[in-house]
Amino acid sequence: MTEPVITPELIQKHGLTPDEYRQVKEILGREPSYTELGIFSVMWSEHCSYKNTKPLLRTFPTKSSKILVGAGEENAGIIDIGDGLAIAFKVESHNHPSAVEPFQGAATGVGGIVRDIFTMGARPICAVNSLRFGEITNPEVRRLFSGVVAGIAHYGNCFGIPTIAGEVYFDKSYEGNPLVNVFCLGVLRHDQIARGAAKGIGNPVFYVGPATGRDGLAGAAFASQDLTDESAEQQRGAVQVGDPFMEKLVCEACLELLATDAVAGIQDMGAAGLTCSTCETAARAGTGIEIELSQVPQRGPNMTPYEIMLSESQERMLIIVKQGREAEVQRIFDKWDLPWARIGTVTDTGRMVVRNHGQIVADIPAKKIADESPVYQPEAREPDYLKQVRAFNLSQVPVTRNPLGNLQTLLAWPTIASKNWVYRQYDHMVRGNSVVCPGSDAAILRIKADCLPGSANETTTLKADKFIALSTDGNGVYVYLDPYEGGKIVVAEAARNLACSGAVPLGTTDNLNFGNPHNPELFWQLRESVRGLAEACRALDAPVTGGNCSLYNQNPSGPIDPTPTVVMVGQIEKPEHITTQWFKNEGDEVILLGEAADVGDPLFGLGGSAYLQCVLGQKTGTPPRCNLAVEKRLHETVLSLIRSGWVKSAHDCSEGGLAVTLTESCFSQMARETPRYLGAQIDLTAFSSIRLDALLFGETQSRIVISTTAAHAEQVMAAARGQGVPVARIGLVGGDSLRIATGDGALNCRVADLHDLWWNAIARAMK
Amino acid sequence: MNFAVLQFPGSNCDQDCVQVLRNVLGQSAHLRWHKEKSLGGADAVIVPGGFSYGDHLRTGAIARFSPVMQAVRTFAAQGGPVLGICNGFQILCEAGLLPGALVRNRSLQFRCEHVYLKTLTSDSPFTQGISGDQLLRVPVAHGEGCYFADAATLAQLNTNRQILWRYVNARGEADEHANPNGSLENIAGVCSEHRNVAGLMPHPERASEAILGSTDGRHIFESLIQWLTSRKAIQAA
Amino acid sequence: MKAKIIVTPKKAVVDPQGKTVQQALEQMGCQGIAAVHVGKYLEVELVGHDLPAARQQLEEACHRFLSNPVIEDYKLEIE
Amino acid sequence: MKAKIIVTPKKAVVDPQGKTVQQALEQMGCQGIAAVHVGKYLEVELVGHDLPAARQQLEEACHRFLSNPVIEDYKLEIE
Ligand SMILES: Nc1ncnc2c1ncn2[C@@H]1O[C@H](COP(=O)(O)OP(=O)(O)O)[C@@H](O)[C@H]1O
Ligand SMILES: [Mg+2]
Repeated sequence: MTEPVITPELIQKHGLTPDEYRQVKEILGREPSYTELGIFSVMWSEHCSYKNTKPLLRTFPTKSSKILVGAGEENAGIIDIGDGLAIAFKVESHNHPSAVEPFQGAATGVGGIVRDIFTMGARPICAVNSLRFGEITNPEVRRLFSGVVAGIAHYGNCFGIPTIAGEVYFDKSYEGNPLVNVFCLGVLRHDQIARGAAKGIGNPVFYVGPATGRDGLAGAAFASQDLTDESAEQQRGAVQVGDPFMEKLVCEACLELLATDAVAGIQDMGAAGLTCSTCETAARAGTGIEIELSQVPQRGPNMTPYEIMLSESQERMLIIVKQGREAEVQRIFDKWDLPWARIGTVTDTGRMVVRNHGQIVADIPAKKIADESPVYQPEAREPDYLKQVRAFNLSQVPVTRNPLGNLQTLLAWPTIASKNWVYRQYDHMVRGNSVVCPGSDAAILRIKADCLPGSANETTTLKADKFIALSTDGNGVYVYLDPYEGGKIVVAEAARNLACSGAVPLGTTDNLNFGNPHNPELFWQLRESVRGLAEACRALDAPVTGGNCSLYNQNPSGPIDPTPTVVMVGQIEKPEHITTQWFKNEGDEVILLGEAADVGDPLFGLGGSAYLQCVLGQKTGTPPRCNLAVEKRLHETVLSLIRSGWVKSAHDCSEGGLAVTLTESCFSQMARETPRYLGAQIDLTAFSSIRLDALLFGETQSRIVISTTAAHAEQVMAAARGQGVPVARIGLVGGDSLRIATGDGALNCRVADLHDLWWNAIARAMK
Repeated sequence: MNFAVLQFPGSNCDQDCVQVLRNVLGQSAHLRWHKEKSLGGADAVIVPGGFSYGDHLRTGAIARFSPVMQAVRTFAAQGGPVLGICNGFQILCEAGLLPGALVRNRSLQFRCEHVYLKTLTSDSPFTQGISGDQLLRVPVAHGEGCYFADAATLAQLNTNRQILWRYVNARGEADEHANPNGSLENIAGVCSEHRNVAGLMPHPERASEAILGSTDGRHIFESLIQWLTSRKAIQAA
Repeated sequence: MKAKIIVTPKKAVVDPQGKTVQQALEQMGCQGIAAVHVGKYLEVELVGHDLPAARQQLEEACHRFLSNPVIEDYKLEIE
Repeated sequence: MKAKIIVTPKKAVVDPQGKTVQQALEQMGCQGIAAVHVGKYLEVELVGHDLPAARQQLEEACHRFLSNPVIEDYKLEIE
């Protein structure tokens, strides 16, 4: 078998610059073999090496007393949740594969992140997804949208993990380049944390899972290129097919094996497959690793070393077993009828040595390739378009004459409309811990004894059940219009959703979805938004425990809106504090915490708003500001009110402003086709100095609408004032319609009609 | 009572059932691996939900050949109560322990949501003491829950009162809107001719704790426990 | 040897997938479509040459396992 | 006229379903099975007699949505 000669073209095709190639030769002290070239190419792709983003990622706050495994250390971060328990969580993107094959692309995205979690020794107990698509009116977008949702559903449902929260935005900038960010969270005891390190010289290295095929060749490199029409066609070979059934077996078998203490190290084969898992485990342990490719189970005939090393076949794990304990691995994997093979040994050479039928095909210092990739500080320049954005003012916008019509339009706007068309396809209740299902500000999950790794036949008990809350957010339009402020809002909104549900943040995982970093304007967006994200995470005590970068998100017509998404996880102290967004009882008082509008903002919160976009067709204007000190005070206040037992419902103001928040609070889902409607009589006449459109639809930050019994209303007012939070009684819950009185007249509509617009909008668009 | 909860490769509601039986209802419950040839002296068998064998080929088609299913067959033939939930229902139909089959949802999509169930007869170990007026609010979560049986079987099911539950709306009417999957006659669950084997698509184990929003599913388990208790009493006497 | 098995839904069983495909074809502009049925196709690659034995095995497998007689019909061909 | 379309997973792509069915067949005692592939079967009943037109339409449909060219191959026969 002859290998291709390494030419400058071949090097370029592998995405390595001439400079990087020089480094490769320096590290090796010779020319690389073809297999080695492939190995360097995937390991030094942006996806694996973060070579353009590393310096930025270092600016995130990553420490807290509760963080047990921090960002970048392992496959996922781990946070203490008390009583010896911990959670592991992370988000991952699968944007490019989903653009090419939406169903499998999204499905394997879920598979990958679930593996990242059980690799840590944790039992995966919930999933979250954050999605972006072009306009839903475009049939191609609908194909991608339904394919992605079906793919996530297929994988998560079959694996048996509740997909409990998510978000979906529709915007032209994502046409042809959808974003598919998936998140998984697992739970474990502190003493169950597993490490992805090849420890123990002489320990055998096992391969577990289905055979390696040619699927997904060099997916990591594919994720680190611009998506062009051609690449879609060419790269189709890069799409893998997922098998959630296999994943379920691999997960159960690995957790069972980890309980035996026979494992020295474990790592999933994700991006860059066998390559990444071998050199990273060796690098982490400061050891070497030697593998024999002929021992690797292979699906296709005549696979080359290059193909075996770079394949991204799914559902495979690398396990470093303690010498003498091999029989346990065999017993457990045979029990689950899973293929396994012993493929190598841990060495003391510090090198990753790959042999094929005895012959060396790669021999690379593991640490050098895993940890010492090139690092760049790309050039950054403020984009020109921002001048226009900043010049936008409201003199061009006539005050609305039809606020009810506007509200109805907003409710049916796919980005705001209910996402039940999506989440009803996800099993969001499997495992029996979904306390608050999709539909409220944050999802809430119970952690009880049987969530832990280990069989249900063992009887473990916990001191007390734990409750965690999850929210994912990422308004890309704000970030486009003001990366720094937008970045702050991404985090603030996630934290606000947690606060509304009664939770205190534990940590954040972020996914940076941006365009080509070599374009200075796009890199500026990235840099500025990271500044905002980092500042907000710091201010709101939600340190970053890990994340993922997906750059090169552009399609032939241009880059996507810069879209950092975050998933924030919080903890709820007591089950009594669990709060949902919908009104509970007739006669309760409705109270607004926060300013009715930011009068310091010349656009009163309308810049970048859903109202401007969907009613006026304009995606412009400086977005609302977020004062993090104010935001933090608001969260603390709402939490203390919740703990006092005074809060019946809490819902934050986000896209669509106060009017949409109030409307959504009138709906709660009981069962199929039978929602519960609870209207409200709202009086905003006290705010008649504010422009009507800004009052109803402005997206001024740091606002929450709560409801409370009439008996507690005065206490709530006093407590909020005492904390320095602006507060106003704005109405009463009751009746079957929502009536909002303003200085410019009242709008009034049956809740059932508003609900129908909001609930069925996406289903109608998908017909 | 002692419950055996079967565990096939790909089962994923097995632990949920064990947890509810043990911790909510105070019973003894154990997972039973599909390769086992006996049921370990269980008083009742739960065939739980999930995606046994990945739902490959057809839902439930492969699981029914598992060794443990032979034991279930014998157990059922001797009158032992067997309850199949979701994928468990599909497996029991495939195994011929229950009539009919479950096919792809009419919407061609997976559906996870709460539904209302009407109990049609209290004449079964699973519905004792559940009155027809008491609607049960229980979640469904499946892609292939559309119940089908040929006309003759359907007539027989009706005559023998083997239809245990139908999907209904909040007013108790079995209309088309209340049907999440297109099942014939809104059928959500049926029992065998001898009434000791039953299956349903909804998940009672997910509606057995107040914190999860409904405790209606508990009635089904409680009915079964009561039935077992009185049978034991009779046998002892 | 290779066995080809086609499993189709019985006529009495609603076939929403068939209906959906039919509609999609019509929307694409395909004309004159009376009906669409969607079933399964299985290909079994066999070693050995004992055709009658293979046929007997597979007939049984089709009947017991590869199709569900309540809802499906099958057709087996070996070549 | 009747069109028969067989859609099968590409050989290079994993076919988890085929693998599972193969194992199940083997466990049931079927012998000599080298591989199993599971695909889809579509039958389109057509009115009219314009075979070339029908073929062209269906070829396009096969390519555009009846099969997923990224991971599947198809075979179309009209009789
Ligand atoms: N793709 C999805 N998967 C699961 N749940 C979703 C998805 N999209 C939206 N949801 C749920 O719908 C609700 C509303 O979402 P969203 O409008 O994004 O909320 P918010 O504005 O409060 O962040 C949330 O409970 C969210 O978890
Ligand atoms: Mg919210």
